[in-house]
Amino acid sequence: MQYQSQAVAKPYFIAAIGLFVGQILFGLIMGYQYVVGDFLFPALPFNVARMVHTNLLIVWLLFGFMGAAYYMIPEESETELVSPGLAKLMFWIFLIAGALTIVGYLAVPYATLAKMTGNDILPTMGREFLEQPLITKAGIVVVALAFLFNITLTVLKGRKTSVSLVLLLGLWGLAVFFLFSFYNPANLVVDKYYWWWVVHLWVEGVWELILGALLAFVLIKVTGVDREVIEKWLYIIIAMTLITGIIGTGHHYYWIGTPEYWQWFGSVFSALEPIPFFMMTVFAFNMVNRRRREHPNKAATLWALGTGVMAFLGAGVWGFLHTLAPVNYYTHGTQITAAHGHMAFYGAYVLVVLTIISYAMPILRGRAANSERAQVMEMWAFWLMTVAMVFITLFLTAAGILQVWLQRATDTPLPFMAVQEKIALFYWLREATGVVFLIGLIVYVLSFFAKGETKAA
Amino acid sequence: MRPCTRIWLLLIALSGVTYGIGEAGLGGKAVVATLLAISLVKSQLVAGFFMGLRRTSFMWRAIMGGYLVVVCGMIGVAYWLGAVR
Amino acid sequence: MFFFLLFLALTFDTQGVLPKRDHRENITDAVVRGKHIWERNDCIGCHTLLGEGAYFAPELGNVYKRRGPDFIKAWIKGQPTGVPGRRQMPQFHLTDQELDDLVAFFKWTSEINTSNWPPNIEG
Amino acid sequence: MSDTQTLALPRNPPGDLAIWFFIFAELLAFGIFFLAYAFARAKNVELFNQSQLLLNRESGMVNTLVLITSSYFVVRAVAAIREGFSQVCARWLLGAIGLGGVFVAVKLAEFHAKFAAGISLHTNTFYMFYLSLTIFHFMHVLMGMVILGFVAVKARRGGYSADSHTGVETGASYWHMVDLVWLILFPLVYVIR
Repeated sequence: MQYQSQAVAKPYFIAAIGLFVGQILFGLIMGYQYVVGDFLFPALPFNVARMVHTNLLIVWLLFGFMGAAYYMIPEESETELVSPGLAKLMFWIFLIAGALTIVGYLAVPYATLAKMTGNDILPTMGREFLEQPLITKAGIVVVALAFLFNITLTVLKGRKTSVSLVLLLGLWGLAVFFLFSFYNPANLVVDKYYWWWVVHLWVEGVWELILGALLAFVLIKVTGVDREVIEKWLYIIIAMTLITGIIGTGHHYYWIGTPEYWQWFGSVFSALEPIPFFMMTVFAFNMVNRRRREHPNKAATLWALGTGVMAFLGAGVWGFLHTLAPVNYYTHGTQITAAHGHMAFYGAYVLVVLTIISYAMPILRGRAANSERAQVMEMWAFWLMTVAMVFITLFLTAAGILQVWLQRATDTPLPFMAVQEKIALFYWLREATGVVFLIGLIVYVLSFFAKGETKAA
Repeated sequence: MRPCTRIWLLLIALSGVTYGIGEAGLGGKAVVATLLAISLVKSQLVAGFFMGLRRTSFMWRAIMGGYLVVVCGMIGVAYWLGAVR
Repeated sequence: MFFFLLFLALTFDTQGVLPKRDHRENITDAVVRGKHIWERNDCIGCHTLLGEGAYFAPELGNVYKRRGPDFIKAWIKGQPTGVPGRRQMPQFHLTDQELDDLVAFFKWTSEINTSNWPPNIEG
Repeated sequence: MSDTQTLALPRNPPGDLAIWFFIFAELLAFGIFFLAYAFARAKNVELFNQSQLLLNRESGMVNTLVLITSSYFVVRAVAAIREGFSQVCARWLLGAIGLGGVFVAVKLAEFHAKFAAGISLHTNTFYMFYLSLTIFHFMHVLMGMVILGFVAVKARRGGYSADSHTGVETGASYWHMVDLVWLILFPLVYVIR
């Protein structure tokens, strides 16, 4: 560790992994409810489990991003963090607020929670992914502002690199677009229109900048390739991301009441959205092939390459599958969307956060890389989780295709629930691969406790 | 006369032909094919002589040439589809 | 940057034509209250609305046309069905007034011009 | 792929390599847009043919000549700086920017006439494409003028030399791309039927 204040990243990473485990457990519960509908009912209805599943995902990724920023920025800026104390304080505030929110979801009915937390003053709850109570949303803004203040001042007082600037741009964008979560007009169409400004412009816009910056940082460190080369790639990738991703928002505006020209704009620009992901894959492999040194942390390299490939498959290929308006007409809101969502989030964001954790955590624990044994476990975890995710995606895609076939693209459509029963087999298979994913995750967690010889940092 | 000046005059002349066809209000498969061919030639002239791709490696010329051929060709296909329908 | 400007321009244009497509003149107080009931009970956590939400339970953007107001109210009142092994919907204890508001919201939603989506009445 | 070593090529195109990635990305966006137009037309030939006749072909033609000529000026500007003549280069560039201004003026007049006639993105599919494509291209012209403006100012101050003028070539390449796109756009939207 070059700078003392980088150490504040450690609790963020630990919390991220802990919440990740929670997310997967709730995912398994939901997967089971898909086939055994009354499982845990009424103690844990599906909508509550789903809220916990998706909110944990968002929160742990945010923990990961923040930890990554606290780790990277001092090293990139070649100076200590402006206020490590503030970073620690914010960690506890964010963790406690997050935990209380989850407890709130689980302990009382959602409507009661809404009433308790002042949803009547400014109703923002009950919209997909933005289910958090008003006070939690406000808390997120406070934490984000304190975090950005800390990070931005550090960058301003130290060296300014392309990586840190792209990261800053991404993080500021994340905070700015989150403000649209407070806008909830009574008109559902307008509500949905701006809801996507949070959701789409996050995951297919500013988060991609964060992803690019994290990947570039790790690749600089583990490959030793010249910074200029990596920065040029980074610039091209983010330029492509913004060119395609911003107007690509239009692929959500096909069927929600917005004008029909969005079908053209959405199709044209989002058809190009796989390109930046493809470039990321080529980028990662190219840099690793041209490496100037053999970094002892082989697991980190594997995670980085995995990010490139899986992000391209999940976000690029599976996104493209159903992004064109004539196709989306039939697939919109089916298991195809679920398949894409799972693999895209895993490939792009889960893997990039695990990449930076894999690279930084050993250093935070005082060594250049983990022991051979721990790395082997980590790689096993990578393959178990990744292969499981590929199969989850394939099974959901199969379920989705059948669903479209039986319920949408036919002259004799079957009702929703009748179709769900017919595709139950694929849900069973998905649940089984979900268990494999959990095993992979357990191996991953255990790898942190594996003994063995390590080299000093 | 500089080579680039000649190219410029050629581009002007070809644009004149395109415009003339438009003024005459012509249509039909042969006319569409001619117009697309003219566009292809013009854009290749700009790419090769103005953008300087003519003095680059095969890869660059192939990317640009391939792009132009695919775009003009597919436009042709779309017009043909419109005509037979 | 440039693309963001274009996006803003399109947003501006969209805002201009939306009233013709969403029939906002029909958004009554009941519709507004209905939307809040929809949100307060996190219905989107199981159902989709205009294709967005969870894929655990049927699409409700066109439920008004599929089932009609009386069926919807009776259905919500009758939950959970308690059929073993079947997916269960919680009992939300809505008053008659709230049920009417929710139905008003579904009715308005079903009248949005969604470019003919969903492909058929099953959603 | 981002330096000559890995590409192992005899020669890369003029200008900064990054601009070429950008140019091809833009070309791809335009290309897909063109094809979307063409295939939408195939479903709606009558509407497209009728609406097309109402476009102002004269102004389209004038703008074609203007853009080709401005592109030619930019070629001359690059030729000048390769021989080390900064001021000559700057003058050619200013000429090109001036022609860009003519393009913008003609285009604005055309848009004004269309908007005054009550035409908008919602009139019909043809006009949706006509407006989207031309406005999208129009914004690229503006962007190109800004880029050329920066290059011209720097050239005027003697910021480039016969040995070092990547900036001029970069700006030139972008401007030619804007021209090239128009050379396909004009026949496609205004003429071919």
